Amino acid sequence: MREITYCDALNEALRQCMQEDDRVVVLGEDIGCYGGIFQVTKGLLDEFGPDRIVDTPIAEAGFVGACVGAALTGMRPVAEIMFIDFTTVCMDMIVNQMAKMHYMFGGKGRVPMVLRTNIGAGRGTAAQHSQSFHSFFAHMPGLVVAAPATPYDAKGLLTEAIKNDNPVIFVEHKRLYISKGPVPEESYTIPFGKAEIKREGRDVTIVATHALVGSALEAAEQASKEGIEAEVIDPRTLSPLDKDTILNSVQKTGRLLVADEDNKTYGFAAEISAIVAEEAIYYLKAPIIRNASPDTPVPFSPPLEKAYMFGKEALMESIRRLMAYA
Amino acid sequence: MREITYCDALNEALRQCMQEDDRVVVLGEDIGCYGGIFQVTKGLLDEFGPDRIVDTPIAEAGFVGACVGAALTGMRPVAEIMFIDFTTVCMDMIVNQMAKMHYMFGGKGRVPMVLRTNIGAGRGTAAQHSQSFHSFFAHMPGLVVAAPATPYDAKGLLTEAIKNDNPVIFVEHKRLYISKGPVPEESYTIPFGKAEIKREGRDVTIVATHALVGSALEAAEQASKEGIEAEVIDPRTLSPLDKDTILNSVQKTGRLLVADEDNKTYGFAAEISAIVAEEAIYYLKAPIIRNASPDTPVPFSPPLEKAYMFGKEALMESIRRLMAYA
Amino acid sequence: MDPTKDQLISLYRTMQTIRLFEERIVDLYARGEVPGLAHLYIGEEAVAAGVCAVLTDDDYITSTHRGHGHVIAKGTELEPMMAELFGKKTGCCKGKGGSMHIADMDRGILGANGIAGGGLPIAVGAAWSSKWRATNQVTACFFGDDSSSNGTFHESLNLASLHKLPVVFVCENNGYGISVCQAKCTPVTDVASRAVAYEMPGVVVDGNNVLEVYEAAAKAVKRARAGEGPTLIECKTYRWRGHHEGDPNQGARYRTKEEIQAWKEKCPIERFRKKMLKDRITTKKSLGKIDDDISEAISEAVKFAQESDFPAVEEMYDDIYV
Amino acid sequence: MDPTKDQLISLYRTMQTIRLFEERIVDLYARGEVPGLAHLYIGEEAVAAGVCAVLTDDDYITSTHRGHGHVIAKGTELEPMMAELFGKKTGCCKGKGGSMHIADMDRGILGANGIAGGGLPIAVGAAWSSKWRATNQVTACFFGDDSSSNGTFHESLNLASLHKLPVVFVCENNGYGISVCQAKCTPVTDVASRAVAYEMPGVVVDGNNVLEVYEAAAKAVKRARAGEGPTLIECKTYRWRGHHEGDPNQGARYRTKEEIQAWKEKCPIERFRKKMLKDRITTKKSLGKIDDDISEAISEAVKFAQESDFPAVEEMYDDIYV
Ligand SMILES: Cc1ncc(C[n+]2csc(CCOP(=O)(O)OP(=O)(O)O)c2C)c(N)n1
Ligand SMILES: Cc1ncc(C[n+]2csc(CCOP(=O)(O)OP(=O)(O)O)c2C)c(N)n1
Ligand SMILES: [Mg+2]
Ligand SMILES: [Mg+2]
Repeated sequence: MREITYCDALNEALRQCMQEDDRVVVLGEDIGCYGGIFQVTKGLLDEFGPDRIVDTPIAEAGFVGACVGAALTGMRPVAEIMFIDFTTVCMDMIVNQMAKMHYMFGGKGRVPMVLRTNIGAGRGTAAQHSQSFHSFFAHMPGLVVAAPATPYDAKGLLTEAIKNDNPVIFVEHKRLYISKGPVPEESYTIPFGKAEIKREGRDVTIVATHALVGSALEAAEQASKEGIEAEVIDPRTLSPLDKDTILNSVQKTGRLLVADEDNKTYGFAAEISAIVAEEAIYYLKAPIIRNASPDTPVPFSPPLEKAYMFGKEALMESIRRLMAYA
Repeated sequence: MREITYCDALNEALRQCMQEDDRVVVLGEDIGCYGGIFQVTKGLLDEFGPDRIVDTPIAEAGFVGACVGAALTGMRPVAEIMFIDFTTVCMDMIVNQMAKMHYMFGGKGRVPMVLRTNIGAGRGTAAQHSQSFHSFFAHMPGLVVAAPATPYDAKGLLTEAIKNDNPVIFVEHKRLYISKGPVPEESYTIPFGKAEIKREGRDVTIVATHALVGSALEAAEQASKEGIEAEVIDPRTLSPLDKDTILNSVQKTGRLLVADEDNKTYGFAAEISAIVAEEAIYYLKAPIIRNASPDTPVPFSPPLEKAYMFGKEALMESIRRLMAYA
Repeated sequence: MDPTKDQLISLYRTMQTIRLFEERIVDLYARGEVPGLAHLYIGEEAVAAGVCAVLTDDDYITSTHRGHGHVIAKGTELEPMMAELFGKKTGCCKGKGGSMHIADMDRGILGANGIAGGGLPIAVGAAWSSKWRATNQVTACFFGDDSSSNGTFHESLNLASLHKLPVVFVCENNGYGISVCQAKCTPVTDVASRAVAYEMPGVVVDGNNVLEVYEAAAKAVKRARAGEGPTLIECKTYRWRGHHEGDPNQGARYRTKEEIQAWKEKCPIERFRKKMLKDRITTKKSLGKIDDDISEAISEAVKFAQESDFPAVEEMYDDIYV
Repeated sequence: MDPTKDQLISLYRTMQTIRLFEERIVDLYARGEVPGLAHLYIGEEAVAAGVCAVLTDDDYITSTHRGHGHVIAKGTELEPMMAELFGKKTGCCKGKGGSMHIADMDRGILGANGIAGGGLPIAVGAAWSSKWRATNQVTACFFGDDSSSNGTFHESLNLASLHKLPVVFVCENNGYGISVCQAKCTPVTDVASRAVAYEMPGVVVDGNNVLEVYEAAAKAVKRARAGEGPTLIECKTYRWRGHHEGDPNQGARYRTKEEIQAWKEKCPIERFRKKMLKDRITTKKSLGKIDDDISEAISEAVKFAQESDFPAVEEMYDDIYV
């Protein structure tokens, strides 16, 4: 299969959905001739014109709220928020409107919209452009939260997000935009709430998200050389969350490592840990380890930012720690 | 000792701090002649005048941001956000400014401000006035998050919050405003990051917050009649979190129940569970149970809202479930 | 554009329905049958009635926490509406929304909103949607004077004007936030004066004169349908009761009795009634008949609501997702 | 209020320091010595220089993502500033903030800000603070044209005017958001025209004419210090380079070469230099000496930054809390 980047996979999903359905429009800052700050909307303005690819002013509450109103009335808008950090300026529209209308209205209105954004440190952009607080959205009943880790998943999940009748927070990852992988040319969807076992293994379960899926796979390869077989599970959507796949795996391996880039305390990893502590604790042979970002704002200075981030090495260390328990 | 309400205890803390320190000012909607929607600022306008008790328009980003700027430049402002639900309209000022400035500026600026707000369902005010998403703030590095459960703690924690040099999200609880308890007349502080063991017990640890501290104590009384001794721990601040007190208790009891009103999934309770699963799993005799709010927006209809809430009964059931493990 | 006789009577009926409905809520709230927060519209009826009279069934509105008037004026039946306020399964939102979240998709009512200023961006989106879908629909966006201090006002009016969207912004200026009077919220006297900052027309009307509201709204809707963009209409009015039922002494903590009394004398319904009689549009008797019919309909709605079931507890988990 | 000869020379020095500093950053960024996002101010120097020239050391400013010019004009030393851009321990923020978060409490610089529009409420608070503390301080609040589309603009100008706070809002209108031109952001031509919506004076000045900026700022600061409230000053200017270093072809994706060239011909420094020479305020030689001094100071700052240590990895955990 042809290989394309995560960025191009997203672009293709948008393009195909827009070709197929006039109701799909995209709103955001610099998504037109600029092609989006990360080039995800490149070329779409030329193909679909400024009525459907709408460059907006810096008025996130305004245009995300407009997406809510448009979605309620028959459109399928996609909003781009340049960095997840900026969802804070339109948080009411997300949390109190987009997420809750269907429920508050007794199931009578629908908000089929997608809010695309991205997480991740590593570009030297400091504390207000590098955050990863996706778990907050997953915590909000009413929102679907997608978290693609590969170009294949990026395209399939975004297509599903656009076609799905629920409001979706679509959380991309900055460092993944340039990663490459096989992606079918035709349109396809990946269902929400279905984790993927990216690698099977009997000794330790790694639940990983976003860029850490890749790190987990690398760590698993190395562990394999040491005779340890790690199973790598990518939830793909954080809400709905495919608990069963995780619980089944833990029942098999008896060891759990959660790897996610949100800050550790009160973050994504805590929930995975808590589910297992609640529903599968008797299968555990070891404590549950979380590899997550430190509880600090993201520092600017290159060596500090580097220390803030983690990957294969940290996961290997955790795997070894877990295997130290009989 | 004299008994006063949680509301009056907060009022007294504000009054005493304002008497003591000119730099303390309060900003919010309807905090003047109206005395605050929950009467926490009653009488303060008369005593301190409209320059220090400032009624604001509905411009939360504006006035919370103004508090950040004022705090940076030598004031000690207190903002009142009428319901935690409305922190979404000023989330950037909280998450990207208030929480991060001290860090981003390399420790050189300080933001000694308090943002008071409240959580809790039970007043028939539906999905946009009843939320409890305090864990999000606790998840944000840089913020202190206080969660008083009694009038005594309310006064002592608020006084500390105002005198402390860190930015504090002060999370009150709607149903507790009218609860009464002993409160000293003189000013006092309660340090951040020190949990209180509200009841000692050897069989099961209950980590409870806000109104659930009371429910946990009631449940503990009842359990005691059944020969079960529950230890009830109130963290009092969710960040910093007093892990040691919790871990020590679990090492003693071997059983953990977490009771908190945030939505269950990705909420407060998950973190407590994860800490124990990471650091004290070998002491556990049973799975870790979380009693938290269901993962739904808060419904309006009285019977649904009632079903949404939980208290002593639900905790008793969990205690019994935990005790079923040898 | 002058309203016909039927339209005049219909304006009266709408206002009176709102008034009598709200008066019944006062009673039901006091008895505990209507729980939660009920923000009543008494005194402001001319605004909703005048604006919604120039809208079609297909047009949209966004409403506020003080939304009963808008919903009635836009045509929702009283029974599901009342049932919603009771939290019953037969309510517009199956009891899940209550007063602050009444919505009726079939009549283009995109929801009351518990967030002050929350409706403005949503209205912009609905208007944008009709532009995208190339329909002729207009969206009327109601919001309060104090809500206009919120950032959403600025972002929404800017976007709507920039894209010439078919939306009519209707500021219901009743002089207060909850307890905070306008002078403590903003240095401007007329919210409508801010329209210039968005290059859109801004008009101030007597919000207690239903014909003035009607006329301004008709003009704005015409402009919107013609693709010429949004208008900001400010309706000066007053709420007679407290911010919500339960606000001590009907808000006398922050308003003088004289002020309240003075506004009661400008009752929009009474004024309109007198005018209609003077202009011989109708008779006292006919109006009496209308009033009786409305009262009866409301009583039926109350009965309907009372007799309806509450939702089953399990329904709490429905409708979180589609 | 006319600037003295020394003041004129000082204006030149400030502008030229900004220009040469930024030009050095172009090079350092290209070499990878300055990481992250560097939003350069080249072309807009007259705004920061003109405004900060009328501020005292005690006055405050809030800055933006494009903040180097403000910080230099407000008097931060070049060495810690450069070190901060390198992420070094000797930087103003110990390397933790970088370009988008430079702050200097000792000089009243309340931080650059990575959030567009994020500085406005903070400026309001600083101004409120000086009112509360009964000092004579004024706050100057810099923000871009596109940032004025954000709700914080509305909330902040409303609050500042309502409470007559000593703040000067300085809109740096360079015609673009990142790639989106003003006409796609707002229907108004002059951001300053929005001042009427807040009952404050609004003025448009040639932002490439440092004396015009200076004069408008002096007037606004005087007004603010007199307790008469805020002013909105819009400075029409242009950024010569891309939105940030790394923006392909200096933003030629969305701007024509002709447009860029036309603005370069209006270079604020060149114009001022010519005027000073014509008015015989100074000589070419003196200016050359100033330029040389600046270049040398910048070289020293670079050397300082290069030779400074990075923070130790453990310092990541410092400064989260006091
Ligand atoms: C964002 C937000 N802040 C505060 C509130 C609390 N609140 C509810 S109604 C109200 C006053 C609204 O005043 P106005 O917009 O004039 O409408 P009115 O009630 O007068 O009709 C306030 C402050 C809210 N609902 N939402
Ligand atoms: C809330 C928010 N939205 C979007 C951005 C991304 N962004 C950074 S700068 C910028 C354009 C700012 O334009 P303007 O205010 O005119 O300032 P300029 O860059 O032209 O100096 C944008 C959209 C941001 N930083 N913050
Ligand atoms: Mg009002
Ligand atoms: Mg600009």
